[in-house]
This record gives sequence, structure tokens and C-alpha cells, in this order.
Amino acid sequence: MNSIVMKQDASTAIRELLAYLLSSGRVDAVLTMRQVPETGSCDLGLITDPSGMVEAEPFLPVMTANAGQALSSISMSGKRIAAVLKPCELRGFTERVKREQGSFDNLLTISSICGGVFPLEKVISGDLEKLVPRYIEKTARAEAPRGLRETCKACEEFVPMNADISVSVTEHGSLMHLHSDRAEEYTEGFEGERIEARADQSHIDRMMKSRSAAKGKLFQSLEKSSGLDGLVDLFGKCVGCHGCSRVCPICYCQHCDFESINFDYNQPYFQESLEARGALRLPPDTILFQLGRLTHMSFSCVGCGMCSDVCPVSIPVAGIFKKTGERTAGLFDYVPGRDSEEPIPVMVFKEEELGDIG
Amino acid sequence: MISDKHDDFTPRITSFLCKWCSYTGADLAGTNRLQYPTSIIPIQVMCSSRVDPVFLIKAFLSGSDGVLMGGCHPGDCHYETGNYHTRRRFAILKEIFDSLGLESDRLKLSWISASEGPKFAQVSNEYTEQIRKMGKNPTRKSVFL
Amino acid sequence: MAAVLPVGSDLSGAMNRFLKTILEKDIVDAVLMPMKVPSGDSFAWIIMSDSSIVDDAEAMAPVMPVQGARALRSLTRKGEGSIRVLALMRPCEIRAAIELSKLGQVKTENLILAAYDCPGAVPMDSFVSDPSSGEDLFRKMLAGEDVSAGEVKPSCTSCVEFSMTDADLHFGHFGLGGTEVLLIPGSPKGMEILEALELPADRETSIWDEAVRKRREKQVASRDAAFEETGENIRGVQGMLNVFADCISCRNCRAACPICYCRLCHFESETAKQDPNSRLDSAVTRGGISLPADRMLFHTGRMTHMSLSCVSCGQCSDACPADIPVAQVFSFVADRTQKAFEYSAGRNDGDPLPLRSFMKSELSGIHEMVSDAEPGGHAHE
Amino acid sequence: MSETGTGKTEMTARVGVYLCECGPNIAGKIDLDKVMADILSESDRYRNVELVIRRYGFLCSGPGKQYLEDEIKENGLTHLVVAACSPRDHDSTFMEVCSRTDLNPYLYRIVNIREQCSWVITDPEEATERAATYIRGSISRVLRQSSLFEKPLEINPDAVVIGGGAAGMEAALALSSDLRRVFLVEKSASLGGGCGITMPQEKAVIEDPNVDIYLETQMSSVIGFLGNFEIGLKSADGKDEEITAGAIILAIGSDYSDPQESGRISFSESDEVHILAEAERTLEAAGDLKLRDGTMPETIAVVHCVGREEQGYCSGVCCSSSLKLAAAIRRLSPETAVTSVYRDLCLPGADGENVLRMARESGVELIRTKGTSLSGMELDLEKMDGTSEKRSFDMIIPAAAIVPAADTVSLAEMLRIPLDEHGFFKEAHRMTDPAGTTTEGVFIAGTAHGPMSVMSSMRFARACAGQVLTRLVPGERIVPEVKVTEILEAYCTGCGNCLDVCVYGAIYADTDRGISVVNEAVCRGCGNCFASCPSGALRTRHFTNEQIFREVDEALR
Repeated sequence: MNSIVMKQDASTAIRELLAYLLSSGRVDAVLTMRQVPETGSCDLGLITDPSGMVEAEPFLPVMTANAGQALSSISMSGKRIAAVLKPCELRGFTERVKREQGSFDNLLTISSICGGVFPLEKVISGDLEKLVPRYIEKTARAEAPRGLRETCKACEEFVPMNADISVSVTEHGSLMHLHSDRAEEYTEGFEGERIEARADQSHIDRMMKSRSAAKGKLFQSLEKSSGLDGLVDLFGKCVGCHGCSRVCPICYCQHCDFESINFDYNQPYFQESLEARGALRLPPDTILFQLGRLTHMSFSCVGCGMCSDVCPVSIPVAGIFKKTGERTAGLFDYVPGRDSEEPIPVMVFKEEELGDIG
Repeated sequence: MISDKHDDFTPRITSFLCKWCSYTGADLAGTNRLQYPTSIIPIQVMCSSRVDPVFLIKAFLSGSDGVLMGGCHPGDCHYETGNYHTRRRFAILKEIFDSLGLESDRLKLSWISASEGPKFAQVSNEYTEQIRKMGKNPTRKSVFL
Repeated sequence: MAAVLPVGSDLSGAMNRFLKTILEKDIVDAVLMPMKVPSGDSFAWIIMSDSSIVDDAEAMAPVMPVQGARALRSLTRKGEGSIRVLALMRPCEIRAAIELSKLGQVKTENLILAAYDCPGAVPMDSFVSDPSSGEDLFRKMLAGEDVSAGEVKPSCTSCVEFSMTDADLHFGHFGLGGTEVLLIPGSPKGMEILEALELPADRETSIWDEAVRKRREKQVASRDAAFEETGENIRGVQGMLNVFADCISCRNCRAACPICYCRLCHFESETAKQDPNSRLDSAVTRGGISLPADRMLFHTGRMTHMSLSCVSCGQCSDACPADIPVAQVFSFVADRTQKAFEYSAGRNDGDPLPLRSFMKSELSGIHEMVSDAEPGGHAHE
Repeated sequence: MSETGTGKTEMTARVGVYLCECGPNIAGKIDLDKVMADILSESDRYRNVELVIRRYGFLCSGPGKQYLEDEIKENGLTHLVVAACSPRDHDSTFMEVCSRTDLNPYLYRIVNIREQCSWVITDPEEATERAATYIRGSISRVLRQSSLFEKPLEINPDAVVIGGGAAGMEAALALSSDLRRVFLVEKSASLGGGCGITMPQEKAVIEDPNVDIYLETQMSSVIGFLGNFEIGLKSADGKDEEITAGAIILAIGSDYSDPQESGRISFSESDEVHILAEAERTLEAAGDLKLRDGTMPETIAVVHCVGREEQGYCSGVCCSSSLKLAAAIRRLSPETAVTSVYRDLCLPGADGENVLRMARESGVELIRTKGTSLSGMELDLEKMDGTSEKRSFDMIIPAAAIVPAADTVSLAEMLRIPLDEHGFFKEAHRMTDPAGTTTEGVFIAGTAHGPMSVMSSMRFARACAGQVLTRLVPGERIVPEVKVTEILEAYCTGCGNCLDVCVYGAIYADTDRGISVVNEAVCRGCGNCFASCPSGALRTRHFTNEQIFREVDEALR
């Protein structure tokens, strides 16, 4: 496929591309990770002024919020936006588009083969300075950097699925692959040698190897959380803040049903339940919330890991949801975020399926 | 007859029954005086597709030993296609239970038409027996749910 | 005057026994107290009617994973049952519960609210990562030993409401060398309990009073210092922006807050969401904006909603994945807003919620207050 | 209303619980007095609720209903629970009783302690216990029900018939009366449709003063529901007109497959190849079949089952019409040799054999082949004995398969009704509602429904008419379902889940406000949308989560 050779490092190249898109008026705004040089604090920037690009860090291995979620509403503004998204953010966004929470119409999506991101605490503690350089060299060698999010280590969907432009950085140099007409059209006139090339498959294979191994480990480690007791062990310390659902790119509800009146304790049932059990936990429905949320979104889970990051009591939420999600999606050979045209499994059905049920 | 009052454990099986088929099927079982255990606790819904999987989870976590969902046979839904959605939702729920090592056998989906009174009685009896073998639902006593 | 509860080896154990007794003697039908979760690295609120379960519970938990008032709310929001429940909690939790009762979220008729001299709590994240040393730390705190401020929840180091509140019953142990606990009735309900146990409230409490006074002095000092620092940090818009620079809008602070009782937070509702186009327009005028947007709107807006009832329990900071000193900022602001109405959150003195009432004669100087205000400055001084 | 300590006023409910003995059917098994005692003993579990609980012989009897009515009035009941038989038997009976009082019928519940309790549970004690549980469940559920008010709608008895073929005209005639206008909308310039012969109905329709005929006109838009449709019509000369009607009958007929579709048949414009329907029409009109040069053909071949394999179904009627045509040609011009080339003869019905006999007697040559292909005017016949023979004819008449009419798809979209696997309109239910569709008030007649004979078409037309006649009685009003879904706008995100799962198209996207909107007149209250909404933004009246949760709670005490 048509690709652009990047002379400098990928970040600089993309920074230039984004600046070019803005100054050439092809897009009205750009969504990308930023890092404020002074404070070192990172955030997602929606940048409209090319000069603002200096702060842009398109491939910063940090996810302060799933950009798919952040992009959601502004993508429907009718203005043209170029967004740099990590593969799971793009997939998250795609899932939201299926739920009318976003639109590709005026969007140029730029993604890259993703080496994973660091958990929030590492970002806050200001370790990035040391971490990022090693991260860059290791990922260029298809090796797994230390200290990434658990779900990133175990992520097998690190190659963008439906981006307009995807970036691959390997030992053999850095390439910008143009996957769509929109990509061709927008990059027209942008400096850089055009060649016919694909992302280095052996590089991808080597990454996949370590990812699959890590995933096996992760799922293995979650086995102990199996069964009712295991589940209670795992979620027993949940404080019910529902932060996991608020930062989830799939949980798009503005009101979570599990916070509705339907799930409040009712007298006298609470009393009877108390008599039956001798004791009860307050607030109630910890497990119900987790199971319920699984029924609502597990098949769309993109395993971005935000939920684990924000959990105040460090429950490995992301691992559990990824593990379960792969099975529920697997029932329908569904791959969340693969293609915005692929219908959400629970919204459609086949007359001839699941014959063994019922 | 299965339900034996000397047995100290009569399971509680919350049963969400579609008004148009399974509930009518249950009525027919009655009209034919087909005996089935007291374990079945019928709750009528307009369509099995009305049953949010969360209902089943709630019943399960509230100590229901089994949860039965009765719907029209695929293709015969009074509302055209509701039960196809039911089937998918149920499949997903079972998958979740399995992947978390929860006893997914405590959840059952059964297609029982309005004319299948005997089937309703049979399903009730067999499922009750199955649940009795599994024993009481541990969630009955669990404190940290 | 107070009744005396002898303490054998450990304080917490003695209180456990007390709670077990009142359950056994059917003085109450259930008690609400913390219990270690199965995984052993946290505690949860457990309401228990079976007295044998009390043995596994912990009268005073090292951590505060869920603010007790939220537990009480979940129990009584839809009206309380016929059973009498005694809830043993930290003072800040009792105060939050009293605020919530004013907001109709907690029904106190059948509740007996009991508090104890709180030595502070261990931050959640450090406890989860190392429970055993967290428990050691808390034991030291209970024994009144010095622990480095960094190890304790920041809001606790500057808490001045750590003891006697408007609880029905108070367990005073400061200054008593861990040999005994004073049972101080704070209401007829509390008195009834002592009477039912035939415990005469005949002990005078001067030693304890003194110990509490001393500690309060210390706390007030460190609080003033904290306020000073916070006041400096959040000066002006830039100050706020710096303090909240790492905020990722997860809204955990709101979710953990005992006072934020809304089902659907206004700032998460459609009504508060900016139209995508005007969002982009504002990006254009600024050359760029940060997403998720409206962080300042959320935090300042939340202040207007709840700072008058803020009890400075510090749950917001504990729940913040970005280690933002939310609690420090909010209690700093709350202190100001509450003073402005001579209101003290969590008092049972019949004061109505300031925003539900007014006095014709009040706030005459309000115009000046505003016009004199410099960003983050001390306007009303 | 009662004063509480807080000075706020709280609702107090007076719930009446009435147990029907149903002779021995219930009282013979269940100890009703014990049930009543059990429930009364815990009346304190309901806050601000007073329970009135009684038993009675046969509540469904005349005196029983009167008794219930008086009880409701005398005790000023705010809610009513009747423990008796299956709702299928007497739910409506007791709702009727409520409506004779101030008690809203939707603040009442029937508990089935007969079919699903006394009749199926052997042990009296267990049955008694179970009955108490059911009744408790209903008490706590009825307390969470809310008044619903039926809104009867004026109906428009008129009907629109789309398609002026046999089925369309038949339906129009069956419906038209001085109390009901019928709008017969025909796309082409003349009535008659696809059935090669002139129907006797045509004259009648034209003369019927209550039938308005729109020729060269098509339906361009439709909104509304049973009893109240607004239909936009567009005529060939671009004129727009809007008519209103209570029902729509789709009788748009069908088309014939293109014989050349299958690779096995190819011919050119100039060749004398005319599909069956054309031939029928010409013969009907002219009395004979001439070649283009005006001479009579000496040999004619009628080829059966053309396009059957491609379509994947047997049209069922072409064998018969092919043979009839062949016979007719022989009768009208005996000097013409007619050959019928068939593979399998499909001649269903009592008349089938006669048709075959007539054909034989009239001297039609019948050739059975394994397969037939045509190039130009030469047929290549694969005989059953394996040999093959090439034969040329002066005229070839392929019996092409019956396929959906071109407009089927666009109309289906307009009316939100599904198509079957072959692309014909799909009926609501093949057993229970073969003439109806998923959109109430829209019916299908004739070959728009699939291949069928003219006679069956007219039977379907009458079936549709019957539906309309019973559903839309002039002067009567219809009561739409009230147990429908509503949307809590504050919680709705407009994700469209509910739109996707609703087969009735009862939910619309309000893209401007970014939420979904329910058309209550179309909603049937199945609740599927409800289960598809993670935000809890939908509520199906009378089946709310809260109501169901309370029933579950009670069941699991």
C-alpha cells in the first residue's frame, strides 16, 4: 500500500503532518496527546493553532483518558478533525460510533502499532522522563518495555484495524501507511518520499509472540478469581465508586442503570435478607454491578485498561473484563472496534444460531 | 412426584414466563392437573425479550437456587423476533458466568409454547431435580456480595 | 459525665465486645461496623444482626474505603425498617450522616450513631499495597505514638473534628492510656443504651477532655498551616489549573464523596455538556483546549453544590487516581463558605442548610466582598 | 394522606385482597383462612398501607362481581389484588369491575392461585404456602403500579388498496360501502394487473361510487398507524395528493423473471419469444396468436419452469396456465401444432388433472425433458432417455417464474415491514396472521405475498378485507395499547439500541435532541427495547423494573 517514509522520528513526522493539516486548512482541529514541557503533565489536546503543535506528543505512551471517549461528542461537530489514537482508542471510538456516540464523517484517524502505555501512577509520579526513552528503543526492537499496563502487556490488538493512516516504527525505519482515499487526499502535498510498503510483518509477529505469552499469564493469574468466592475475593474491596464505568470508552450512558432507584435497598426485603444471612454488606450490589456491567458491554470491551488505572483499590478490573469479553464476543466471532459497519452482537441475531440454548 | 415435603430443601426457582407461550403453557399444565414442584415461582412478562439479563443476575445473587426463563420457540415469538434477542442475551450471560466460574447451570432458558403444558411440567420437574442435586445457592448466605 | 468500659488487651476488641453485648441483649437489632474483606487488604461496611459475626468485625478500621454515611444512605434512603441499628463510625462519617439526614438521604429515627476518638486513617492506596504494615501503623496511631504525617490521610492530619461530635454515643479513649474507654452519651438514645446495660454515667471526664483539647490545638495548628499552603497553591485560575493539572475527569472524587448524593451528577448530564460546535469554537479562540473538557467547571461547580456540607473526610483525595489534593482544596473552600454562613457541617444543632434558608439582615457587605476579591485572595477579611 | 413526624404528608394506600374459592378448585386445596391470616400477620411490612383481605365463593359470578364492586367503593380501596384463576380467564372481568368504580383498572392485579398453584401442587400445605407467596408478591407489585388511562382514538374507516389487479379490485369491492371509501391506487394506466385475463370485477370497480380509482399513481409517503394513516400519492404527471385512511392493503402483484437470466435461454428482440403472460393477454384480446409478420405460426412451443432453479422455488401456477394456454391455442387455431416442454408437472388442486386431460385431448404434444435450453428459435431438449434433440419452432412461449414486483422493496421500507427470503412481503405470522404484517393496519393480498393462483389471490384479498371490516368499524373507536414503553429523556443518550431491536418501528431517533422517541400508538409494549437499554432510560408501563424486582424480592424471601 502507498506509504510515506518518515525521515525523522515518528513523533516529529506526525507533528509536522498535523501542523501541515492545520495550516493547509484540511482540518479544523487536531486531537493528540500533549505534554506541557514545564510541569511535565500530560493531557489530550484538541489543538487548532499549528503553533500549538510544539507541545504535541502524538505517541506518548500515556492514556489519561481513552481518546475514543473524549473524541466522541466533538466528532459530531461537523468540523474536520484529525485524531491521533491508540489502536484501542480507535476501537473504543468505533464501538461508540455504532452507538451513535460519534461519527467518522469528518474524521481523519491516525494510529500506530502500539507498544502499550504506562499506568497512570507512573505518569503522576513523574517517572516518564526515564521511562519514555527506553520505551522508544525497546518498542522499535519489538521488545516489551517494563512497567506497562497489565492489559497492554497482554494486548494482541496492537495493530490499528481501521485507521486512515497507520504508523509503523521498526528497525527498518518509520513509515506512514495510507489506508484510505481520505488519507491520500489529506496528505497530498505533504513532504516525504512515497513508497509501496506494508508494516514489517516479522516485527508484528515478534510483538504478537510476547503479547500472547503475557496474555496467557494474565488470564492464568485471574483463574484464582474464579467462582463465587473468587469473585468476592476479587471485588470484595470494591468501594462502589463506579469509576471503572465512567472512564470506560464503551460505557456511554450518562446515567448508569445500576445507580438508579431500582437498585436501592428496599424495606422490608433488606431486613429479611439480613435475617437470612446474619449480616449484609453496605452499600449493596457490588457483584451485581460488575456482572451487570459485563452483560452490558463485555462483548465490546477493547481492553484499554482505563478501568484498572482509576480503581482506587487496585482491583484488576481490566483483566477480568478483557478475559470475559473475549469469550462473549467470541460467541459471535465479533471483534470490538474492527469495523464500524459490524453490528453489535446484541442488536442483531441469526435465526440459525445458538441452537444448543433453550 | 419429585417435590417431597419431607425433603428439607425445596429449591426456589424464579421463573420469568412469557405471557403468550410459557405462562400459558404453565396454565395448561394446571388445566391438565399435571403436578410439578412448588419450586417454580412464576413471574409473568410480556415477552422473554423483556427480561434484562440483570433480572437473572439479581435473582441469582438474591439466593434464587435456579432461574428459569421461558419463551416462545424461535420463529414463533408473538412479537416477531424478541426471543432471538433473548437467546443472544442469555448466551452472553451464560458465557460471563462460565468465564467467571459461576454456576451457570443455575440459569436456564427453555422454549415452551402455549400448547406444551406437559413440557412445562417436565422442565419444571427435571430442572428442580437438577437444582436440588446442585444444592442451595451459596449466594443465599453470602455476605460480601 | 460518662460511663466506663474497661479495656483488656486491646481497645478495638473491647469495643467489639461492647457491640456484641448490646446485640446479644437485644438492646439493638443490628450493628453496622467495618469488617475485613475476604481478600484481607481492605474493609467493608457490614450490618450484622447475628452477634457471633461481630467477632470477625473491627470496631475501628485502619482505613475508610467507603464513607460510612454512604453506607447509611444505602440502608435508609428509602425509609428505615422497624429495626434499631447502631452504627459505629468515625466522627467525619457521623457528621456526613447528619448532613445527609438534613438532605433526606439518611433517616436517623431508628439509628443510633456512635463515634470514637479518631486517630485518623491510613490512605487507601498504601493500605491496599501493604495491609499488615498499614495495620501496624494504625495501631501506633491509636496508641497516640507519633507517625510521620506522610503516612496518614492528609485530611486527617488537619482534622479538628476528630472527637466528640453530635453522635448519640461516643467512645472516648484519648489520654486514657488504653486502659479504659469512656462511654459518653450524646443524646437520650445514647443514654438509653447505657441504662439498658445498667452502666451508670458517673465518671467525670476531665483527663479525656484535656487530652482532646491538647490534640485539637495541635490539629488546628497543622490545619491552619495546610490552609495557608493550599490557599497559596490555588491562588487564581492558574493556581487551580496547576493543582488540578493531572485531573483526568474520572469523577471518582464525586463518587466517593458522602455529600454528593445525586444519582445523575449535573456535570455528567446532557444538560451540562457543551454543544460540540461551540466546544470547537472555544478551542479555536484559545488555539486549543484540553480534553476531557470542563474540569474547572466540574470542580468549582461541585464546590457550589456541596462545600457547605463538606465534612473534610478526605475520601475524594483517597479515590483520586491522579493523587490530586482534592480534599485539601475542598476543605479549604468549605471552611470559607461555611464560615460565611456561620454554619458547621455535621452539627445536629437544628441549623437549617444555609441554602435552604436566609436571614434578611445577613451578608449586607456582599457587594464589597465580591469587588474586593483578588483571585484566590481572602476576600472577606 | 396522613401526617408524619416530619410534617410532610405521605400517601396511605388501602389495598384490597380478595381470594376466590372457585368452589373446590381453590378452596378444596388451599387453606384460604390460613393464607389470609399469614398475610395479615405481616401487614406491618408495608409502610402506610392498610390491608383489607376477604374470601368469596365465585368472584367471577354476577353476584361476585357486584360484591367486589361494592367492596371497592365501601372500603375506598386504592389498590386491588384478586387471587383467583389465570389472568387469561378473568383478568379483563375484574378490570371491568374496577372501571365501574373510581379505582383505576391498572391499580389491580390478578394472582393465579388455581392453574399455577392449587391444580399443580399436590400437597395442600405447600399449595397454601405458595399461594401466600404469590399474593404477597402481587401486593408489593400492585403498590408500585400506577394508573394508566386508555385513550380511545377516532378511526378513519376508509382503506387504501395499492394495486389494481385481481386481488386489489376484489379487496376494493369487498370493502366499499356507503360508510367506507376505498382508494384504489394503480401504477399503470389501466386496471387488471398481471393476470392475463379481464376480470369481471373491473367493470364493477369502475362503476362503484365508493371506490376512487387513481391510475398511473403511486404511494410516495406514509405516516401514521392503524385507523389513522396519511398517505402521499404521486401521479405520473408529477401531481402530489394526500389522502387519509385507516388501513392499507398491498396488492401490488408480482413480476416475471427474465427468461434470459438463466444462461440456458438466449434470444434476440426479433425472435418470436413471448413470455406466458404476454401470450395469454394477446390471445385474450385478439383471439389468436400471430407472428410479427401477421402470419399464423405453424409450430409453438410452451416451455415450463423457466427461472425456477434461479429463483429457488416453484411458482406453482405456471404449469396449469401453460397447459391451459396450449389447449386454448389448439382450440382457437387447430392447424397450429403446440408442444409443451416440461420437466415436472405441478398441477395441484382438484382441477389439476382436468387441465392435463384437456391439454392432451386438444392434441397438445407433451415432452418431458431433464432440461431445456434455447438459442434463437431452436430448442435443445435433453430427453429422459439421455438422448437430446434440437427442434425449431415458429414461436416460443417460456413460462417465466413469478418474482416480487419492482416496488416491493421501496414500499417495504416506507411501511417498515420485512420481506421474506425470496423478497416478497412477509406476513405477521404464518399461522396466526397470514394476511397481516408487522405494521398494524397494513395487509398483504395476492402475489405481492408470493406466487399464487388468481383464485388464491382473491381469497387473500377477502381475508384482508375481513381484517379491515372487523378492525375499523365505522363510528367505533380503537383503544391503543397503554402498557407501552416511555423514554426518560434525562437518561437517554440516543444510542439507538432500542430502535434496532424494535420490529414495529415504534421508536424514532430525534437526532436534533440526540435522544430516542417512542410513538406510543405503534408500540405494542413487548419491552424488548427496555432490556436493550443499559441506561435504564426506557420504562415499559405496568412492567417496570421496580415492579418486577419487588415481585422477585417477595418470591425469594
